[in-house]
Amino acid sequence: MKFVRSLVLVSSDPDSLARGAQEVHERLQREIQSAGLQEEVAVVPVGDLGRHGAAPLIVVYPEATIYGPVTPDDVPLLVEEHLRKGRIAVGLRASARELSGRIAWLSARRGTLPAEQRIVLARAGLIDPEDIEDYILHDGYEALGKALTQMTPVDVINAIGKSGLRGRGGAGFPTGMKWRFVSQTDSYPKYVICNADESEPGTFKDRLILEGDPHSIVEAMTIAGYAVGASEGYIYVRGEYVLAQERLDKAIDQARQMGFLGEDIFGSGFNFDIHIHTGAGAYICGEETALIESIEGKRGEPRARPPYPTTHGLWGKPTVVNNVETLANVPPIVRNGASWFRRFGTSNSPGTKVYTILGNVNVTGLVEVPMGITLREVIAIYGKGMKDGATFKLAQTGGSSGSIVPSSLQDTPMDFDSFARAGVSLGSGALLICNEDTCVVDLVKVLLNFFRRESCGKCTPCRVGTERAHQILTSLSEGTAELSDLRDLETLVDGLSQLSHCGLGQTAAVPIRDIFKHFRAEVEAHVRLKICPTGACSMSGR
Amino acid sequence: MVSLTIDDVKIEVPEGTTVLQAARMSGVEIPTLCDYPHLTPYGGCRLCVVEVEGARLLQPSCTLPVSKGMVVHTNTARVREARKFVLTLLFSERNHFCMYCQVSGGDCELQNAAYEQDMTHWPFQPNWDPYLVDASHQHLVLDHNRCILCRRCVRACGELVGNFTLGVKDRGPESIIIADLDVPWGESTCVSCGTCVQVCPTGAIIDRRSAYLGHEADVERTRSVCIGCSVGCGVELITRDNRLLRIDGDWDAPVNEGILCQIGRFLALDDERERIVTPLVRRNGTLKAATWEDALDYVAGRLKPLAGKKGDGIAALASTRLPVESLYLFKQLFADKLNSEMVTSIEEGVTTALSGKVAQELGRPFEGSLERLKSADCVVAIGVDLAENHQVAGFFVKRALPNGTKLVVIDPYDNQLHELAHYALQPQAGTDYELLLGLMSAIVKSGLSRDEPTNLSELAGYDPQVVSQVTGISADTIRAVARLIASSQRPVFVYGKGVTRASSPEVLSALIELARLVGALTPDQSAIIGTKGQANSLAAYMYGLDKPFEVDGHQAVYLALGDDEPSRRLIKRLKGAPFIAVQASYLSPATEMADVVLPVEMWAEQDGYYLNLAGKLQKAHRALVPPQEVRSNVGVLKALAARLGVELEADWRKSLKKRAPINPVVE
Amino acid sequence: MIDGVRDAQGVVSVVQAAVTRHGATAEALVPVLKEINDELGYLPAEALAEVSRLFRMPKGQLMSVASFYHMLSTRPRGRHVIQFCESAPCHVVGGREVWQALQDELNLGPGDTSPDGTWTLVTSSCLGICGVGPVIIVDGDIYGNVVPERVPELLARYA
Amino acid sequence: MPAVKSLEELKQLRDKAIKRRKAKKVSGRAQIVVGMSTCGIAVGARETMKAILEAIGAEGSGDVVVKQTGCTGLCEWEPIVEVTMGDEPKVTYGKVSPERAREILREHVMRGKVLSEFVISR
Repeated sequence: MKFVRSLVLVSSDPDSLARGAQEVHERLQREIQSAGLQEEVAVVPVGDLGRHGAAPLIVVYPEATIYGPVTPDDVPLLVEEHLRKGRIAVGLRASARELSGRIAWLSARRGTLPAEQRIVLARAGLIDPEDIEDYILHDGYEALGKALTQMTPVDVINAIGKSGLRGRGGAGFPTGMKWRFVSQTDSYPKYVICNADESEPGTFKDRLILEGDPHSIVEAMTIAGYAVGASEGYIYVRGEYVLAQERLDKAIDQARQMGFLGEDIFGSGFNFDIHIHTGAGAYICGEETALIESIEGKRGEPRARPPYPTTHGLWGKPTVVNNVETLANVPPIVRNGASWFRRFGTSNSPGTKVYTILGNVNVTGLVEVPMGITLREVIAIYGKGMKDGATFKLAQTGGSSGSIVPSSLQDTPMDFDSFARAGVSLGSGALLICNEDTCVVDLVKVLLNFFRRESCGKCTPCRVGTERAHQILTSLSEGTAELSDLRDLETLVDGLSQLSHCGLGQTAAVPIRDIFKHFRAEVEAHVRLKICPTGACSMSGR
Repeated sequence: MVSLTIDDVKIEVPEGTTVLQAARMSGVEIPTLCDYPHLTPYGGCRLCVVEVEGARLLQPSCTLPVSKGMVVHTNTARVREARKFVLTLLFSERNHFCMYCQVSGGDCELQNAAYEQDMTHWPFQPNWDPYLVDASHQHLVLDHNRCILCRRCVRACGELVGNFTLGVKDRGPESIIIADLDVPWGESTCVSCGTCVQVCPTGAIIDRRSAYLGHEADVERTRSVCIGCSVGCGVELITRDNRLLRIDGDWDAPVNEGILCQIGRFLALDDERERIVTPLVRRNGTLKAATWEDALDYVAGRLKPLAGKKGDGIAALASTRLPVESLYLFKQLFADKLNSEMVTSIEEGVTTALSGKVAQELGRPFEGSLERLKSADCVVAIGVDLAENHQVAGFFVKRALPNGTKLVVIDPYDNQLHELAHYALQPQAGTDYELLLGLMSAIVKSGLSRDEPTNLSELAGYDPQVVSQVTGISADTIRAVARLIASSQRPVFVYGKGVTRASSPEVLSALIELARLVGALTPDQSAIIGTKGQANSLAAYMYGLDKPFEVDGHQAVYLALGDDEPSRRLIKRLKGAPFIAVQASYLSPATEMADVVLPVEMWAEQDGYYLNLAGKLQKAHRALVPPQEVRSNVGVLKALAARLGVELEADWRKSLKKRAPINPVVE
Repeated sequence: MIDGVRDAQGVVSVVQAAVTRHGATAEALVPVLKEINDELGYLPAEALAEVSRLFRMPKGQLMSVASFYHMLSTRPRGRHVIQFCESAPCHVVGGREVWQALQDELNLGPGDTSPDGTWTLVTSSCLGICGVGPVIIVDGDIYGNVVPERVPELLARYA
Repeated sequence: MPAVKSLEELKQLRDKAIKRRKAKKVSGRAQIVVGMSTCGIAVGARETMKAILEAIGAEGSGDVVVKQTGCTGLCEWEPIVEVTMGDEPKVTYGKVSPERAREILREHVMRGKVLSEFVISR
């Protein structure tokens, strides 16, 4: 990847364009070209940066300096001073008065590099995943050795606890606390389960870790086993992830051969082994109790909670269930210490987060960045802007959590707490970036089709509610819906989120709720005017 | 104990209680659909949600365990809204147009729940897609259009009956109830116990016979005892206008806790025999209607001269389906008063010879109780097919299997439990004794025995190796089975009349010895259960009505058949008898041969006691009024005694303890 | 995938091979069913009956499990199975057009098998290969960045 | 391989491997790494790998090591091929079709000429 030294964002909302943003952009590109900086500096037009009084705005990373209003004639000075000499062109900066509101936080991010920080993906794409020697060459099994020979189980749990690591499966539960619960339960045997049933639409970070760095999971599970007092682990791998299964199989074999699994690991007397369990096509098995049911050879229907798996898990025994990405954080934390980990991300959500960037951006892919980065940054820096210069309309943040984040929230830092405050959910890290040609009704219809397909059918709200919601959304997209259908849809949103047994049904309502909240006019146009403003819906029944 | 507050009332309940149970304990009603008191809580329908302070979402009260200091509200606006929402969804899911449904009008829990919430309509567009109706079953109809997917039937089929015929195919909105691998219900492994129809909250599973015969609101319910076999299941007889509509299992009956088998639930209703409605007397070779006076006089006149005669007097035989009171009067009249030597029951002691022996050897009136079977971790069934007879006892075994209970079946012949058994042993016929001793010998050798064997020297000759030669069962299998039985904590032995060489008492001694060896005989309870025969076969045994029936030479035969059907063998033996009197409810080959027929009540028309296989005494209650000229069995015997000038004693209880007079009857 | 000529004995031996490899414990059930499904193309009743016997699991219970998982099929499938990802990430980058192209070629609804038994078209939830969406999988071969024009050529490889 | 029983043994193992690998690099060998993750495979990584192996076989360019790796997350650029000549820095190529792979072998590996128009990172 070309890592640019500086990134320049140019506001290109209609207001900015009316004030000459296009000219500023063109001038900027010419000046950078003539200064020979085109390999080091990237210029990206972005949507609304807020503060129309100062439009057009320019934001330069990594310093997060905000200039505005910028005229084409200001550009040569800006390029010369800031981009060539690295000095802030003080006179061109937006006045402090203009920095209130939506973009004020930008200065708080000053100094953060728009570069990736790889912890869990450090080795993916670097090592040969089928060669344990490659893994060992890159610090592999050092954390396990350290844990087993220099730390007590309590030390390990304390280290994970202090690091502030939170589950990366979506809910963000503190990992150290989960381990402590299991270690304190006086019932044996205990189990460690790696939840590798990644099925969130648009999410494939776990697959990348499993395919690119399978040993890290083997190592992390063994550490977890030592910490909580388990001697058996299961990796529940999604059935469709065939390559991941093969690579894990090889990794486990190699680890056994070298004594990282089996009996008396590192001469510590600790025994641990891992079984691979493959799923057979059921999204719901990503829910931890459904996953446990599935291992036990049953329908993957979530259990009633309480009791929780930490006390009554696999075969009714205390069980740690951790997501792949969560586990991948464990060896580096054990190796480098909790305070090292806390250097990344925010104080409440330390560490990094892996995002998959998909949809209508120039470059799709996957990045691992510190918690707290914003959607705008992700699109501009890693997505290299919207494809074909289109305008960013919304992002969908991952299947089950499924928030629809409108462009107005693109400057909210993406960490568990900030997102929660804004009423949206971070989810599993999938960022489906959609342009203005995306119809929210059409998009949510597709999402609800997913939920009804994947509902286990145990509880009424989810089984019937997803079906009814999909039915109404379909009639919306066909132009046959009535206003009363919208009321029914809102009733369904409340019922689904309040009454469903598990996260699947509860969050199936989220995208519907979000489009009512942020795109109500567009939704109502499908009923009142019987048109689809984006033209995406066929409106065949009109 | 855990204290919590439900609707502002503070209560204390035992730990592990669910919020729903706690609410009911304190008199708060919460509507439910998928929940059923006798099934494991499922938490599917969400109708029972409540508001718990501190919880973000509404919680299903059926699965939520109470916790200390919990504050629950069961009837807030939010809760009521939620209930309505759930019902709305259910009504919109399939075809729930009540006016076309046979269980509407008070019988449908879905409809009733909607009434409770003052619902008159639902806002969502209903689903018009038709679903299948499976009408392939002999007794039941499965109408998927009315199904709310609560899975009560599936859970009942598995948890209560252990049959696991019903399941759920596919998932989400496509979920549908199936039998086996989705075959027509009538072609499945269904055993027609009907527990599913009893738990179905809607009209999805209906009973062919009573469907469309009116509303449940105007029926009468009578608690009684099933007299299909010696298990003695509690039933509820549902009648309207003196007509028996349906039989339900009695959930409060301690023996069966609500479950029944096909015989008790369905076949009891399907009696197509012709009812006798007036006394009949043979005149000029044909049976003619007569008055009770004439009929009884005729019988008394023929019997009186035969009193006291042995071998050429009266041969009397009673059905073991008669109530205890009738059996007692019968025994007194013929054995004690008329002094006949040939007074017995229709089972002729075949089914009870063993249990009498066991009880005697154990020094107790009866053997082990069925309760013991419910909590067994290893069941050894010898010479009994619990899938065929005494089915409810079989259900207790089958439903325990998924929880790890081990099953050993010893039967030389075909036995439906063979395929469920962990070990299905088919010894050569007549080698049970050797096999039991082989097992004991293996247990002693493995050092797993919990008691000293009394027959140690004898065991020496029964090394598994030797026994395998005789029985045809490999020595390894014998050792494995021995280990299995000896290492279980709560083994139970069930045996039936199929125990070969039943006439030789040493088989039973061996069984008792084996049970003792593995700790199944404790001072307070034995874990040996004989299945016996019909409803009152143990009572018949207690009254000594258990000898082989010989007609030859006797001048008169008196049959108290009740509603029993005479066997072909019995009919054969009646041939040539000079005089036959039959006390029966239905016409049969026996009444055709009779000189006098005295019509009596059938089972549903009579009051009376039954002594089940474990010695539990239970009362059956009259649910139907008999036809005018039909009398009770007791009444007939009393009237006959009066005409014979004989005084009969009414206290049957005292004598019921006679045969093994050590402990009192369990009541 | 399915040869269509396996006799009952052949089916039973496939089941037994799978059980030999994974065992007949509860946790082996789903993996065993998956392997049988891969081998036979679906789970015929004879195979399930044999699984029921070997696992000592009642048929109703077994069917409840087998029909729950979408990678298992209790209905016969065509010689080639096309999985089309219908989740949002593929949808917004042109999945709908690819679906139309598949319809133009095959004219099959989701879950349908062509009358000649060549194709079965199934829709699938996200397959986790979104970075190169739209995605289709034919007989386990994964194709990313599919554009409608490429569909006839892709199918021709199997016909 | 004997079981590793202490951190010390693990370090020794690593040091040995590092030495061995250094020796390989100094010998001037070329290392080609192909990203073989599911997404890479979905857009032709197997074909690319096959083309590379065949070309090496055909042209007898003996001293080339071909390895595989997982995915770095650059889905847009798959299939990805990395070329390292001796101890020179690694060059990463994106969207490497079989034809492009053959060209990379011919120009970069055999003649040392980097095909900069396909390079996504170096």
